Amino acid sequence: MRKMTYGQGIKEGMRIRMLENPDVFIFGEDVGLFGGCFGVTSGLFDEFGDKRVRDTPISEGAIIGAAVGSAAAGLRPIAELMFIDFLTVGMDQLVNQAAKMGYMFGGKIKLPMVVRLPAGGGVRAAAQHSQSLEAWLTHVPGLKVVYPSNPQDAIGLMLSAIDDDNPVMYIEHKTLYAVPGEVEDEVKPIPFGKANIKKEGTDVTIITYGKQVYDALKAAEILAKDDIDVEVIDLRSLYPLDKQTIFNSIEKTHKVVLVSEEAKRGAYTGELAAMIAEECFFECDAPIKRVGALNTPIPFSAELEDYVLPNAEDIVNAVKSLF
Amino acid sequence: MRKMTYGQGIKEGMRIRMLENPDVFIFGEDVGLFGGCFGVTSGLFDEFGDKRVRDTPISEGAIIGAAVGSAAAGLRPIAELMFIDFLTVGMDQLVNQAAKMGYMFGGKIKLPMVVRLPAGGGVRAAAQHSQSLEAWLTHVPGLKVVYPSNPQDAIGLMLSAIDDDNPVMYIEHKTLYAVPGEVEDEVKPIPFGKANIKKEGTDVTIITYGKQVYDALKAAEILAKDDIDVEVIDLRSLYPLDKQTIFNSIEKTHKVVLVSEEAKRGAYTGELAAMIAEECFFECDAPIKRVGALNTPIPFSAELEDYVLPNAEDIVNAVKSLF
Amino acid sequence: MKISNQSIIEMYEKMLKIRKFETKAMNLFAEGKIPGFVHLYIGEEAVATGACASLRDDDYITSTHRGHGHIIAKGGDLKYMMAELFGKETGYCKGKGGSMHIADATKGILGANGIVGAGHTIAVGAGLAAQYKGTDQVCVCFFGDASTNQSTFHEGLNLASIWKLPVVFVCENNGYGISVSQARHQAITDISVRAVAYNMPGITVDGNDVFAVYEAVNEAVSRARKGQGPTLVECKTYRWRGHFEGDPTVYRPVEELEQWKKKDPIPRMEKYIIENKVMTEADVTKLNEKMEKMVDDAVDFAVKSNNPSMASAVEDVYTDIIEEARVR
Amino acid sequence: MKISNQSIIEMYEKMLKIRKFETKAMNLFAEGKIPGFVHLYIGEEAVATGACASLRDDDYITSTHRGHGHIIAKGGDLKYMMAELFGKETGYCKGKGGSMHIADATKGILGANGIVGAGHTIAVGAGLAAQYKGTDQVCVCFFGDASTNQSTFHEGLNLASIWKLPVVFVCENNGYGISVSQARHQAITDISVRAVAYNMPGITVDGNDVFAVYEAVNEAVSRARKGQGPTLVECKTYRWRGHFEGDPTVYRPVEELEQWKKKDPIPRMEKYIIENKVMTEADVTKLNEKMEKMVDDAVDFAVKSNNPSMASAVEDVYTDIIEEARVR
Ligand SMILES: Cc1ncc(C[n+]2csc(CCOP(=O)(O)OP(=O)(O)O)c2C)c(N)n1
Ligand SMILES: Cc1ncc(C[n+]2csc(CCOP(=O)(O)OP(=O)(O)O)c2C)c(N)n1
Ligand SMILES: [Mg+2]
Ligand SMILES: [Mg+2]
Repeated sequence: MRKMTYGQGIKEGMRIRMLENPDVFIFGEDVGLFGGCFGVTSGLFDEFGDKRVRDTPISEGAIIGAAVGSAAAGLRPIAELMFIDFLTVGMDQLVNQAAKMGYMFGGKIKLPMVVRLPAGGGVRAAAQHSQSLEAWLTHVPGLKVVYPSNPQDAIGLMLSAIDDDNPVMYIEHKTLYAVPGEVEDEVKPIPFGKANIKKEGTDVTIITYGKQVYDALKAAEILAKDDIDVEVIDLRSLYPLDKQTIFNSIEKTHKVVLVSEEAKRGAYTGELAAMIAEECFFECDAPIKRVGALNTPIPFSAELEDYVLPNAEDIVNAVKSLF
Repeated sequence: MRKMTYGQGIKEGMRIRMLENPDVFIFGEDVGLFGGCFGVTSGLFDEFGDKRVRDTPISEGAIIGAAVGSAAAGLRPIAELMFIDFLTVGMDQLVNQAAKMGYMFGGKIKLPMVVRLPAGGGVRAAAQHSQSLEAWLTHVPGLKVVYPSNPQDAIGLMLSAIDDDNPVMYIEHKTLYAVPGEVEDEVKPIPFGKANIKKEGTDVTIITYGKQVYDALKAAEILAKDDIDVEVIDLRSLYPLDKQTIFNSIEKTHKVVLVSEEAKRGAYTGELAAMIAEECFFECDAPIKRVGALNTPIPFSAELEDYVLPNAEDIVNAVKSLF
Repeated sequence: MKISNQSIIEMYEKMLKIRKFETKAMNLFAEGKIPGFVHLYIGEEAVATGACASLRDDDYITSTHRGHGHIIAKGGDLKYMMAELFGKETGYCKGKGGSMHIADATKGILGANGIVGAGHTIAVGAGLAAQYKGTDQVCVCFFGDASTNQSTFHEGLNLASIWKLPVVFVCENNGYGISVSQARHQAITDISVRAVAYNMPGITVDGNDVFAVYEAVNEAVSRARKGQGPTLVECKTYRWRGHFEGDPTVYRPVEELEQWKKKDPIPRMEKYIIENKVMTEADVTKLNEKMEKMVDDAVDFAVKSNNPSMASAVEDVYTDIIEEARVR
Repeated sequence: MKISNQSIIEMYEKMLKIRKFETKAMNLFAEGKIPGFVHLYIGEEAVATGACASLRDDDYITSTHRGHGHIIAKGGDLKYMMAELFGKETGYCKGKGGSMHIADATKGILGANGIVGAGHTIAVGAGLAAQYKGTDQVCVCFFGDASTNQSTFHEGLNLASIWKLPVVFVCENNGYGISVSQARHQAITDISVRAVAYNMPGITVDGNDVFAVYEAVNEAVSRARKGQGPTLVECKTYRWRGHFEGDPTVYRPVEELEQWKKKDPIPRMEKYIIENKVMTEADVTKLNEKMEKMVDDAVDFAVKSNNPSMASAVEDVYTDIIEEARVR
């Protein structure tokens, strides 16, 4: 076992495949010498040089478009967007090109590309640098979407993302970069569509991912004092989705709370709730609860941001409302 | 009462306000002499001239950006995107600017702007010209989203959209343009957030909007033969949402089917289902069903497209599965 | 510049092939046999033909909504193209793409594209791959005049220029983006001046002169292969048909079309060929017939092909996941 | 060009005000009193100052992530600015915007902006409104060198040029986009050459010479007011600080900064002022003190102001809907 941070885990995943496969390369804004806005690629420029760790102009459309073109022509690009919020600038290349080319072309072109997307709030970066946008991405047929919560998963999901022959959206929560965790000595790819039961429990199921895994575990601790035994599921992969783990848990607990940092209206947790309400309805004996951010842009003020974003207390309240 | 088509209704709404208010103007690609790709603005160029009905270059980013800037500076622009699919190209201006400026600036700038968005499939236009993207838009705090299904609503919602001081996304289904309907002689704005009960019923509630209203009504007819009495709700306004009408109906029927043309995964119907499963759970005595398109891009072949898109038969099947 | 007779004949054959294919597509659309949007290349044949004449099978192109000509010029097979227009399972895209999305990976055709301007950055990616791998492949990016106002033109050309990528940007300036004339969509006359913004060579040629196009692109391709970076080549031409089939073209004067019809690139080349004894009139007639036959065979192939199976609707969204089907 | 002494003094005062405000913000950030991202304008004061000197209160500007200088130059109030940096309810945006989103509708300030390049098309919209209403207002659009590779630069300038909108595009070429030098983000040296692509006048000036900036923008503004359309003005300058506070600037040589510090626009103007007897040294000292006091007062105001109420979190998303609050 080794200790490393989440950010280091992401880097480790990329580095392993870059060492093995010369077709894997990284590009994005300030990913080179600067090491990326959050330092995730730091050191890789020195190790791999400017051919394989490339700074781009501020042209998100061209970044994703070039990822599409180079993947179609046989490379395995890893594109970094500095913030997921800038997806809006390269959305066409992602949604109308990357996601649809395989299908539109009858399966005759494949696009092995990874897009790294630092997401989430909590760093006082205000409305245009703090969004959670996984709901948009999971709604797009043709994209896979993963969201690691810890260093071990960061590595394993990155390996699978690079190995995948489809466009993979790799979302990272920016408050987690410095969070440490244990990593097995021998790392292996984590297959997509396998959730991780972080804590077993019998009374209620909390389904979440990314940063909110920590909030959920904290909530579980608090709730344990009230003798509520919580099961916490870290989805890790939003699409493909591990429905079986979800259903198994709900068949046991009969209560479910869905947690994400997204603006609640239209959140990916809505898709999860809908899926459960359609496919697992009779196993639920209480309303399907959702915890999310308020339906506002993310405000700058620390007090306001903390109020708008969900936290452990909100999860505790949601769970308690079911008993 | 008069008869007109859906497309004419949209035009009528714009025309009424253009006659009254010189600050209202239309711009977009080929909206002038050409009359718009679907003919919706035809005649307005002759009537109002090239100052108020403006052709733009193919620059969706600049179109939405200029709508933002001109609205902030006191005009009331109506921007037409030729297809909703091209939102991807102007997504930043919409999501990071239009939707957030009011909030980011502490409410001190208002943005009275309408974006017209022809959506949906059925015209063999394939993957990049057939999407339904309301789920993205309803997920963005700061946007209002409406979706008329008939000429009367097209007018009334357009009047309200132009009158609104916030960015309003006005989605139009392209297979409805030529569909006729009755319109009252005296038209008035239809307030946002008021759903329309198209057919009362006691056994099951179908909630939908846009083109699927017609499918739902057809399904209701078929189901009537099996003695299933369907209530059909046309939401008209996706945000703000008329929760009360939804709850009232479910309290009566205790069964609900949600229908839209979106790729089902991540659809706006998921938000509706989640909201019901959270706020109205104990009124439901059956799984909350959703009908949508398959989770694929829209294929070109007529047979495949018809298979991928939802129809009345799918609604019938979904309803029957609840009994 | 000396062009071999064989090259000339090949180019002439391609131009004919495009013209005949497009004319057939026009008629089939009018008869209601092809659904959806169809954007025809009639009148612009010299551009795709001249531009692709310097390319190898392993070179790339990106195309547009008006893609048939590019695909034929790059070696696309009429049968699979026609079957795709009909939405048949034998089509290039198994019927899932249609006219606007034909691709052929084996010929480096990275797809027609329904999004105006999408090719610009995809081409940059393909050029990057060639440079990265150290091959001497190039990518020709086709696009219309009106697309040069789209975001991607700017970002794509900028990136190609700073990385010196082997991309040739071929602008088909047919004077219009749908109904909007060039004068109304940009304040310049020669789009090649935009190359200045990227410190890239830019040149304008007569797009109805296949040799002029060939020469300009050929030079750009050689420079690209040698690692000397991208070029912008503007080819002035005209589309004879409406923007899409069904467009009544109220926005342009009839005389304008008439003027341009006089500059039809095909008789112009025919004249050259006969005057310079590259082919006899009889050869020309025979080649015309051959191309017509080829198009007829393609239609035949398309008509006889099956519709795609419903099962195929949920395939190819991913390489490894088959999406849930529908019970109907 | 003759500039009145009063104008000169006003410009000098603005430059000082910006420098003092930014220096204070720098210190406050270092002390942990200001959260989030802070991008400082130190070293570039002459650009915003010279560019805004020809503007009226009812003219518009669009700004960037590095916006403090623009806002001060356009007449923003230090108190509300500082309160916003602190996230207080008295701030320009009630604490919801922060450094990157300061706006003041009453002064035509359409907002700092966290999205690189977003201002380009918003400015076009403001210019359109002025032209549409037949006023002679103009909009000055500020942006950095690296933003000129963003999609919006291209689309914005193209639209402004074909519609002859009263927009002045002021590029602050400080040589870098974060860590990427201009030579690595574009293949040109003078960004003003990009004006050619839009058939728009383009000019490059010394951005550390407030008079040069003033003259160039003044001329552009007059032309815009007269309906003669947009201009691209490039101002070469340098940012002294890192991209944001906390950036160790490993990507640039220390000597480069030292060289540029010698070209500090403020002493340079001071020299002119004293040599030309526009002000005495004593006046200059007094003005410096006055500006410092103003900044201190602003900090005082900010510190004493209240945090926003939780209720305000769900306000202003819409003009007419208050979103659901949270029970916590
Ligand atoms: C992003 C986007 N905007 C608008 C359209 C609609 N559209 C399709 S083709 C076209 C005109 C293209 O003009 P040009 O680039 O000159 O090519 P041409 O059709 O003349 O060959 C437009 C506006 C589109 N497909 N994609
Ligand atoms: C669309 C977008 N991409 C990337 C960023 C991250 N970012 C913020 S400022 C900046 C550099 C901007 O450089 P320039 O335009 O030259 O302005 P300067 O910072 O030098 O004043 C970058 C890359 C962003 N905010 N928005
Ligand atoms: Mg054209
Ligand atoms: Mg800069």
